[in-house]
Amino acid sequence: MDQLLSLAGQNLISPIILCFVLGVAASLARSDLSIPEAVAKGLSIYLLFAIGFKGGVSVAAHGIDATLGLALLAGVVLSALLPLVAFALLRVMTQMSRLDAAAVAAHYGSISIVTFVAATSVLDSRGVAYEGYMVAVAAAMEAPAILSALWLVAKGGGDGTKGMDSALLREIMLNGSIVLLVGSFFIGWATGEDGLAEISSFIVSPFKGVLCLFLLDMGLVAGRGLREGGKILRPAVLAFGVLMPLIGSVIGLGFALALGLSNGGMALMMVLSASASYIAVPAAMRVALPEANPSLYLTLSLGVTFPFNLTLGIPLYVAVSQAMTGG
Amino acid sequence: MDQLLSLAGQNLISPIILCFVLGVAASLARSDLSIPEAVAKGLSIYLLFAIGFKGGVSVAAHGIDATLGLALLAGVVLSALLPLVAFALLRVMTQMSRLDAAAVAAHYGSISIVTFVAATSVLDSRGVAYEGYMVAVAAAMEAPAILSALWLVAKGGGDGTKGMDSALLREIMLNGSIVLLVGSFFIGWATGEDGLAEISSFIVSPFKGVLCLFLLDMGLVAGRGLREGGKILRPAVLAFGVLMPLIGSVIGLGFALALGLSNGGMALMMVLSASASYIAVPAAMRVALPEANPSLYLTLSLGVTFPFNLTLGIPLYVAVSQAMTGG
Amino acid sequence: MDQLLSLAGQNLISPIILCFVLGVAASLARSDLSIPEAVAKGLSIYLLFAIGFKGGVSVAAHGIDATLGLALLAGVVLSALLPLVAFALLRVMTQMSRLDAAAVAAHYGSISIVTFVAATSVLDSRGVAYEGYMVAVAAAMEAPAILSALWLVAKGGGDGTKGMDSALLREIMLNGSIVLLVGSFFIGWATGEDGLAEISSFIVSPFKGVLCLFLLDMGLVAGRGLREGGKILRPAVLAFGVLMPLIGSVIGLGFALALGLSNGGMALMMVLSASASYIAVPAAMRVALPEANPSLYLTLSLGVTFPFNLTLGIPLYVAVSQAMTGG
Amino acid sequence: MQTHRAKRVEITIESVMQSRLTDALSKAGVTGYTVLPVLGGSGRSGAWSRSGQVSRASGMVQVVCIIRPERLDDLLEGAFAVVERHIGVVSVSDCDVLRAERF
Amino acid sequence: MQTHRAKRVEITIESVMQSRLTDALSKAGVTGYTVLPVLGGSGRSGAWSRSGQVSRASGMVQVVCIIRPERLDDLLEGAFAVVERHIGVVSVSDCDVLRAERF
Amino acid sequence: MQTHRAKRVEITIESVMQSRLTDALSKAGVTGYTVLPVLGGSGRSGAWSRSGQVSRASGMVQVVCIIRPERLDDLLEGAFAVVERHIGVVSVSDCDVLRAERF
Ligand SMILES: Nc1ncnc2c1ncn2[C@@H]1O[C@H](COP(=O)(O)O)[C@@H](O)[C@H]1O
Ligand SMILES: Nc1ncnc2c1ncn2[C@@H]1O[C@H](COP(=O)(O)O)[C@@H](O)[C@H]1O
Ligand SMILES: Nc1ncnc2c1ncn2[C@@H]1O[C@H](COP(=O)(O)O)[C@@H](O)[C@H]1O
Ligand code: NA
Ligand code: NA
Ligand code: NA
Repeated sequence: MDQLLSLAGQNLISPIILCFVLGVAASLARSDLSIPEAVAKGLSIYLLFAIGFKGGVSVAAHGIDATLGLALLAGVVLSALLPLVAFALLRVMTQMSRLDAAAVAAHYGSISIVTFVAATSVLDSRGVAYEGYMVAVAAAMEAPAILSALWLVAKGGGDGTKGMDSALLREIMLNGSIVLLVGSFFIGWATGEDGLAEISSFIVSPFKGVLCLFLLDMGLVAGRGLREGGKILRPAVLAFGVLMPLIGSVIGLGFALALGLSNGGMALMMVLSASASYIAVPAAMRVALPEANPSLYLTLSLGVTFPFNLTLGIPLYVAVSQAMTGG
Repeated sequence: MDQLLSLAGQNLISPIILCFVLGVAASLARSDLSIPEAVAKGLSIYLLFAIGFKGGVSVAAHGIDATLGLALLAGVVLSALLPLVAFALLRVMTQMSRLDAAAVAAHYGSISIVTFVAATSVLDSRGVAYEGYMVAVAAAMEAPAILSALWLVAKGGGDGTKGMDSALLREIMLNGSIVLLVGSFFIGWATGEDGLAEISSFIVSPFKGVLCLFLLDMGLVAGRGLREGGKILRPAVLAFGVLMPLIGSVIGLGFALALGLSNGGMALMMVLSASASYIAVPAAMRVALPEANPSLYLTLSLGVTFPFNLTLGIPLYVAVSQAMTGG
Repeated sequence: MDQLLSLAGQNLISPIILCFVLGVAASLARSDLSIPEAVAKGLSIYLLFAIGFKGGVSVAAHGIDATLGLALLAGVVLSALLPLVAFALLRVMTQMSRLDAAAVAAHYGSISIVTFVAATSVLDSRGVAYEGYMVAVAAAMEAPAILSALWLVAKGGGDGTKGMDSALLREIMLNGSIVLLVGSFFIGWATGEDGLAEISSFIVSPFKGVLCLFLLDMGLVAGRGLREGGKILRPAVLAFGVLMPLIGSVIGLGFALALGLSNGGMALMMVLSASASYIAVPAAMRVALPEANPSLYLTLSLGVTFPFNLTLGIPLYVAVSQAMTGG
Repeated sequence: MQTHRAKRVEITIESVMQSRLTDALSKAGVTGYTVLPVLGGSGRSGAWSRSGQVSRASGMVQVVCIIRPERLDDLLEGAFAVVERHIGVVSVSDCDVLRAERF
Repeated sequence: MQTHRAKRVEITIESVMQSRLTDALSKAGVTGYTVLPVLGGSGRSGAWSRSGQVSRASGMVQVVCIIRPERLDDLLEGAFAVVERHIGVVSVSDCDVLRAERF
Repeated sequence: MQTHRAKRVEITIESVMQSRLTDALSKAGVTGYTVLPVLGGSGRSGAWSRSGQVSRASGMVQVVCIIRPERLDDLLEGAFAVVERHIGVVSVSDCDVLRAERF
């Protein structure tokens, strides 16, 4: 417990978190501080490239074992399963319509890669090792949740859905983040330590600083979302935004234990399960479930669950995973 | 004097200055070289974040003393006072209308953060220390000048002014640069040397290189301003653009001596007083004094005073501050 | 031969090439992965600035010899000459109209600076030295090819041309890339090793990583070009896209031998002669020869010749230049 | 100068729907259009701005088509099928064009 | 298809005035508008271009509102109060809209 | 409010031709115009999009001029000389403007 508190405290005064807080504060105070869309997208491309590449290099260095395949499978199953849990919870806890609940649920099955990146950076600075292929697991978890959610709507006889067409399926599977993450993972794998040596002063040394600026932008956007969408979050919905990551992380923990992941891998599996998408899934929902309310799912995912995971969730998941393995 | 000349010479062939000169030359030659707006804004966010953060870390390292509060106060007073001097000078030296003179005056009370950044980089490479909180003083000097100028117009019974409304006041106080500078100052303060260690390969090592590219862009913009607005600068107005920073720097010197600032802090106080705004103040003027001529104040501030300070002013202020303290 | 294959193999699994391949693959699979235009332009500004600056510093370090002037002259002659070769080849090999053939030919006389940058990075990692002024030669080769091509059209009595007007000439000579490359070359020259030391952690260490991201973008664009323009490339046209760089490189080799360039300089001269423009020349063609088909020249230059040079050409030219000098 | 009557249709729609809209336009035989970026806006579903977007999910674009008047109905039907269930606005106005052979 | 008469108002104004304009529109009861970015332009106060801006001070945007004809005067009065002393242009044209219930 | 009849001319043209077009407009006595960015489009010469551009060669912009009706022909002639051999579209529509003294 002490350890947990100190870890949370330490986490809270890291530049990364404080940048996020600055962004939220600036937004809530209605400052005109903003990061140009192109720059924010550039930063996210950098982060995806760097995290994918480093994951691949680590796989090249440590070799792959049987768990890689199983971990990917676990990721797919988790992503497909979590929306069912989230949907049930929403229908019990809130008065959300079936359609809105399904749309929100999709977000919680999928993942937030920035939460993942922030978690790896906490693990790195504490010297906790993790499986390099966890970035591949992250990629595998992006999409299945969307199919689950659409199935939930279809099952409910929802004519609110246009269902899944092949164009949408291709868009989801080949969305830019997945392709970049997986592609740079393979590049890192293929070029290994030598490749890393060539570009490490680009993707390793400045990484944390870039993450700071990116989180500043996330804070600005989350704050703006809260300012505009905050009012539609009734207490029960808000509670869901904090409860669901906790439930998700426990389910993720179960899978991680079953797979026998390392200390750090376990924490990351919890983080992935706990985090909610705010890029790939919203885009898919606008196409497939246009009648679902975007403020609802964006505000919840970005304004509630993301900050929760970033500030309290990550240290909690790291502490739990270390307690589990007696670390 | 010798020292001054050698310092100016050295300053003039630094990559930073030469990049600015390249930008001006490219613009005047009507090359289509340009830095995308989003990238330029990204670079300026980087510079503000880095300079604020480093200032905060330095305060964390050296502790604060009584002068911090006094220096902030001095900044506010200087910013409010300098426009009165500038206004009087303009009315005596030029035939500028009351409205235009007030608008120009506002720019000279406020500050140019890039001039400040360039000065810190000169001090850094000469190993001259300065108070970390000077960035907070810079932030404090951004806004008061605007109020002074509006007061000048109102006093003149100008119906050319819409005066200050609360929305404008909030916009000025919470403009992006101030918020980012102050915010990252506090983040640096809170996280201290540890925080800096985490992100120094992002905000320290590449700093000068980024400044080079940013000054290239400033040169392009200043050159374009001179090309288009140059003709409206009659000799007297031009003279003001060089005289006013000198006068401002002397007034700043007085305040710095009274405060007992260090060698480097004194130079920076002179730089702040000498520099003229080209971001926050023009925006406020467009809202509050829409009838004032923007080419006038932008060309003066960006096309005359900024290059003057960058090339000759900074080495002069540094030399004077060193002479003052026998350094 | 063995050496060539191993060099090609090594080259092919470098992160730089793999990033390009990832981009092409993502485009062909119609992923929505894309790098914002402003960011891509920012990256190219960085690369031009860094490569120009480093070239200048190297000239400052090694002094200039008589070959600098001769090499520049050789560049101008090559650039003017190669379009004639390309034009003849196109008219013989393909059924391209005179106008289209001239437009394509212009591209092959001019150069691709990214191909040049990629080649320097191969030389750097193999520890092969080259003349710093080769970047100035690159700049000198950008424009003359355009004049040759317009002359070809005019000679053919083409009323398809508006010919060259002085505005266009100024635009070509002062286009952003040339100005930035030459400008930063002079800045590097003026500030020398001291200047480099100040900003090397910006322009040297992260260079390769930035090149990776830039080539990812090039791959995306080339892939999109191939997807849309690929169908208009009949086999003979495609063959030209591979044959012409080989012919060009041999002609370049001749000039390099005549000049007595170093090992690395020879390779770079071959690369410059072999590479085709896809920025400056297309823009000039849209103004001067609007009736020529842009898909034709863009697809050929960017979708065929650029990838060929990047993957196979560069290792080939390096190997040949080393064989020539017994290196 | 010689001009010809035409219709100018302006469709403001979410970015994620852009390729679906232009595909539908192509199917309806409309191959000429221009896409403009949109910075922000406001409507029944509230206000949004591009700087408030972390994702491409809710950005919008404006697709402008100039067509011969007799083709208008085909276009509107094709477009309507796409925008029907989505947020966005479709407006039509009269205009005259140079070089009518292009439309 | 069924369309309805409407007015399309296009206001080109400095970026710094954007929120003041949209606030004024809201007060005048206009809640639907789209904001387009502007790259550059020229007018009585000279030419400018976005790449020549170091500050947001002189950038411009274009605000487009489609409204029912009977609401036009309210809108113009609201807008005029804001643009009156500022540079910029206000133009109005006729158009037809689909889904008139949205306006 | 008091408005005045005017013409709104919209010219979609390649970026490389922008300064030539605006120079021609100035020569034709047209000093007011606004330039909008274009993200992509499609026409007889195929489809393109800004994210598919490695060079500025094939990007486009939209130049919008509002002028007094009697000046229309001068404008069109000036513009036509520039766009004639280039890809792009010119359309004209009616509009009403506030503050007619500005045009
Ligand atoms: N009356 C209108 N005039 C112009 N644009 C509108 C109007 N109504 C809606 N829009 C645009 O369409 C988007 C979605 O509108 P809505 O479907 O009403 O939420 C808004 O964000 C605006 O960009
Ligand atoms: N006649 C016009 N047609 C289109 N846009 C115009 C016109 N006049 C002015 N503008 C736009 O409004 C801005 C300010 O105009 P002005 O107030 O005349 O300086 C210009 O930079 C243009 O973007
Ligand atoms: N009918 C049209 N409506 C709107 N924009 C068009 C139309 N035709 C062409 N354009 C625009 O003009 C560009 C060039 O057209 P084109 O000369 O037909 O290839 C296209 O990429 C579009 O941006
Ligand atoms: Na999840
Ligand atoms: Na000042
Ligand atoms: Na060549």
